[in-house]
Amino acid sequence: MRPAGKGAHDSLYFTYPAFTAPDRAHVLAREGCKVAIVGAGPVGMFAALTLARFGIASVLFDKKDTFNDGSRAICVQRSSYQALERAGAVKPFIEKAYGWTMGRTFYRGEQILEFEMPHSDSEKYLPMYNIQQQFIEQYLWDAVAASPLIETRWCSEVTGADDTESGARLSVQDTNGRYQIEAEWVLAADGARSAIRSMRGLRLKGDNFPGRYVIADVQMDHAYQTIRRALFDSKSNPDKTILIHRQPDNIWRIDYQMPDGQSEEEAISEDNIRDNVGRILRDIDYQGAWELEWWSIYSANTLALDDYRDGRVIFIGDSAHIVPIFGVRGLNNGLADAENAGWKLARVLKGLSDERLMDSYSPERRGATLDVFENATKSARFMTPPTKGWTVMRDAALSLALDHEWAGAFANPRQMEPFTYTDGGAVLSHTETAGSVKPGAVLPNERLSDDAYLSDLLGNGFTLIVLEEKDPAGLDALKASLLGLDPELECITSGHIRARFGAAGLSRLHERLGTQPGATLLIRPDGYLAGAWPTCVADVIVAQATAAFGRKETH
Amino acid sequence: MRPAGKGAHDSLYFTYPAFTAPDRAHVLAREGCKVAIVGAGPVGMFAALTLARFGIASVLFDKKDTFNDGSRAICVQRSSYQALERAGAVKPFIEKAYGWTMGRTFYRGEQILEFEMPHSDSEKYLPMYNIQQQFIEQYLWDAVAASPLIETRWCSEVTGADDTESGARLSVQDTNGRYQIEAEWVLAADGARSAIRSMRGLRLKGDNFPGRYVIADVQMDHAYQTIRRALFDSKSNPDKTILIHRQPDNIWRIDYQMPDGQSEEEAISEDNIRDNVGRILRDIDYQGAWELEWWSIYSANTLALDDYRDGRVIFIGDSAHIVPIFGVRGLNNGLADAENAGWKLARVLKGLSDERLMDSYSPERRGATLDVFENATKSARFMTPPTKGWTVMRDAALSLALDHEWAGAFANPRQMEPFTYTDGGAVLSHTETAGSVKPGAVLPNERLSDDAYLSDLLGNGFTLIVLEEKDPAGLDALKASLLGLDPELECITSGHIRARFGAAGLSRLHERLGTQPGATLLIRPDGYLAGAWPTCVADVIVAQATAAFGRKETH
Amino acid sequence: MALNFADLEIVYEELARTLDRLSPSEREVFLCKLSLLMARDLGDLSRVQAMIQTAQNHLETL
Amino acid sequence: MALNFADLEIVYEELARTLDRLSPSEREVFLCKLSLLMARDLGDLSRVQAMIQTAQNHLETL
Repeated sequence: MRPAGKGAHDSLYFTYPAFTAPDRAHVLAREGCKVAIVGAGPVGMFAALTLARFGIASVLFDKKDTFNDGSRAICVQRSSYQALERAGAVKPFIEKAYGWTMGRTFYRGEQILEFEMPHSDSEKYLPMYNIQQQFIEQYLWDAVAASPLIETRWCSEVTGADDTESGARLSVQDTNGRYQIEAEWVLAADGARSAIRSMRGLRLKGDNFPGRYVIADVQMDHAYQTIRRALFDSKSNPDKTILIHRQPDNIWRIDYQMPDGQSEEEAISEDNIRDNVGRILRDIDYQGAWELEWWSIYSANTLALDDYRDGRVIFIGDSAHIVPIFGVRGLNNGLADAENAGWKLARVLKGLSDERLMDSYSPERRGATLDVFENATKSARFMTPPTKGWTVMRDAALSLALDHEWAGAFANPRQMEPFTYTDGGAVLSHTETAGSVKPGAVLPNERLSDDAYLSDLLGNGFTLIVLEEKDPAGLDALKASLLGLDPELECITSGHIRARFGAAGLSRLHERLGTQPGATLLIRPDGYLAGAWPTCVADVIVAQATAAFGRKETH
Repeated sequence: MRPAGKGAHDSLYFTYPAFTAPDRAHVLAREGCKVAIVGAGPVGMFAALTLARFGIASVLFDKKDTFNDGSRAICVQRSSYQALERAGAVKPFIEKAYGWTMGRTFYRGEQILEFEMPHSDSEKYLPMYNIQQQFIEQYLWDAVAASPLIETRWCSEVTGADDTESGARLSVQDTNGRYQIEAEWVLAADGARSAIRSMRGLRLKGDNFPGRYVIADVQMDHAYQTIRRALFDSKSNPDKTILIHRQPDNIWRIDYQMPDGQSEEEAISEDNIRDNVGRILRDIDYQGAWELEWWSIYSANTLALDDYRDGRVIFIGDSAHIVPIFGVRGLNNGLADAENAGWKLARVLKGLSDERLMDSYSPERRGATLDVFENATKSARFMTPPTKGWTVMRDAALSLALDHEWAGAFANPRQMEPFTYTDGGAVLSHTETAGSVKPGAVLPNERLSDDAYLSDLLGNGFTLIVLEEKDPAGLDALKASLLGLDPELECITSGHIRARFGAAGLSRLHERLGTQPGATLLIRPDGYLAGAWPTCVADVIVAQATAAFGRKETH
Repeated sequence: MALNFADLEIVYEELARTLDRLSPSEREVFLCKLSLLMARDLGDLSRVQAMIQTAQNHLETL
Repeated sequence: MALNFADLEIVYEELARTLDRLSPSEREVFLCKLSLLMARDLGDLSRVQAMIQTAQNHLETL
């Protein structure tokens, strides 16, 4: 919502574009597409960019005529920056967003916790960046619009999605009328209230948490670093919780638990928003002027589909799962869904993998969601305790934290690292290990020179890293076999690394990965480690990679 | 109270005597007495017997015409038996009372504690005996009536007690009229509502505990040993407490905390008494017939005078202090008061001690009272917790006790051993020690042969025990000096003990007292250890005993 | 070595007196703080878990 | 050695879930039982007394 007298897209700092429906003749002429993506929010656009990264064309539908009216998601984490980089879209984010590493938690006005998110010189990106959702959509849209492989149809509502023998038939309603279009695959990125989900007769399952939160963005000249602040039981919101985040363009996110004695309707009236926000700003010693940009209300839920795949329809982002805000994993999880579904679907469509590779999507990403649920549930139970038991324990921990540093850890928001996959067929089974790196985990990054990181060496598709001291005898044959599996395969050897970064670079890499010379790693297109072997035994690697990612001859 | 239709003294098992006022001519003829004792309850009668033990005559006043209407005190402890023995009155108690050593505590029907009171073969008496108060009064009265030194005036209310130059002048009202009588000393044994206390303008100070208890005596053929039972949160009195004691003549004391929702008035109505008692008897699996004898109501208090002596008026028993019932220290403490005041007063009146010996009465007995308060307060807080905090901790301890034996200790009624005196001048200051016996404590008893205990060897007055291997050279001179201090002095030597009980008897005595040969002990007429020396140094002993118990030449 | 009974009784009495100084909601927070403090200090998760189990016995009223 | 945070969090969660299964009066008795159990096990009166003191800090509401 916006202040009285302002339109839904009347922002203090952002100019919304105005899109129109595509040309009627064009839409009637095109009968089908490989991939239809429903929803041109951040997740849908990123899915289109990921498919385009592998040369796959898509058609992107959205019923709106512009971006989201407000800025819901504002925290983008390191792994999402790495994914944006792989899709060639990270540059404007780096320029605009505010990176941060630190959070501070206050109880009754006293700081009880200052936490640093895991970070080191090995990393190319900071653990977290704050940027308004409008900018996220704008920058993704700039990349989408520039891609010849993506056709976007704004003002186009998908009203039906029926299975056909070779995929699905979408019914579309736009400003100019109705039409139908065939798609081999459908990516449903149409958000928390997904229409596709309803059309397919699917329901999210899980828990709702009590407690309502108001999020309000205000513009002000507030001098405070980009540090997440959490306030428990403050003067300005007794017994309740407040979160404060800095964003670009002097925008500050004030996120507060609805005070007792206000109904939801009252809480979102402009007068109450101004009252509550004003009280909070005085509480954090801000004396200057401020302008109200936008506000909304939300509650915490942990809801997910039982299966993110329904035939040829793949659910990505909020259409598949709704996670509590207190782990900043809504958007980030959605981007990971999009990349996971995108690279796998591209391989299937290009004939490099059997369709059953898609079976690994739901277990991997649903596993990640359940992991988010577990941590976000802990955070939500701390932020808005659902029952007397959780309330009294939370209050006990906060009260202890005033005297004991160790108790502050209960207030940690648990903004966790990417999930390590174990289910499904896209991680090679491993009875052996190669150092501290574990198949299913994101490959750690390492700075190899002033301007190059390990991640910069990875290819667009799979990457094989062979850390034998000398190139093994069968390396060429191995590369040839793997290129049959992925023509884009990149192969990096100890020799390459030593040549470019010296012996010191190579040993730094071993140290970071915990590997010994001989270790061989296979990296997936999404940066996850597919497999790891202590030595480069070509036939084992080829057999395992073919089984997991290739077309099976018996199929 | 007694059942409808019965008189106040219409008992199922006891025939009350009927006393009349003394002859008018006699009371008008006698102008004065050495000691007037107000109150012919157990404490007053025992004080008269103690004075008589030392040859001191007394006049005993009581406004009633018979004994107490009901049986309040029923537990007589070992130290009281020893005192009764010293006064020559113990025999009928031994024949009638039920001795016991064990208690059992139940919580919600399950036994959580079985405790044994300290007892061994060294002791002449059991730690505790149950006997109705009527029998206590009857047996003491039999001894009083037989004593030529005690004149008892029943139906005689003392209505005034004014100081005179040589003592006090009592105003008395009896059935025949008023009169006055002079007394050198007054022992006020007129109970919890002491009229003497009011006349002297004194007030008890201390705390009242919440919770009302009903005590009811019933007659029934109940097969259970003489074991104190305490029931917490039972079916028959939820959340509340019940105590059950066996008494002679098939009488059982049912002592229960007033159930919630009954006013005091309702609680003592005969119907409710029968309901409540009936429920409790069913709860302890008694199925047979029972008859209601008597009932009353009480609450727990810890109240005492600041000083038990007011000039020539000495307060003994409940007139000086009211203790909670849960330590069975009301009567027993009163008997100890009477003996303490009695032997000291006898010495003063006989000219053996300076009057200031009486200054030691209040510190010693008030110290004992405060010690009782401390323990009884713990018991009372457990039986009827006064606040939420004590209630929840009590319930926690009881609940734990169902699983953990150690937690049962919280439910121990703390029926403690006699107090060890430290204050006042009646215990000799001691920088030395003689074994484990400590001056101010009761002399431990020891069985020396089949029919003789250490206590049997003690004299009526002080006793000197000299445990030198051979009689020391100055023993005769020492005895002569001490006999000047107390003509009744008894002297026991190692030689006497070895001659009568053999070397084994002597060594058993050393073991019990923790003494080495040479140890010399001085025992007071009330069985307390006055002093102890590692060797018999005559002049030290005479000097210390003279200072504490003798007439000072400079005075 | 476990606290002896005399010491345990001191704890019992301090807890009772402390609870009486607190309001009902403060009492619960106090007891939960104390539980976390003592559990941490005990340093033995399985022992603490066993005690949490044991303490739940016999709570229902008759 | 003190319980590590992961273990302490297990205690935290077990306590919260246990409290939710109990009525208000049961909650207090449960917590007092647990306090006595743990205090006894800790075996160090002065340490327990210090924790009883510490746990009373900051209980008053703002």
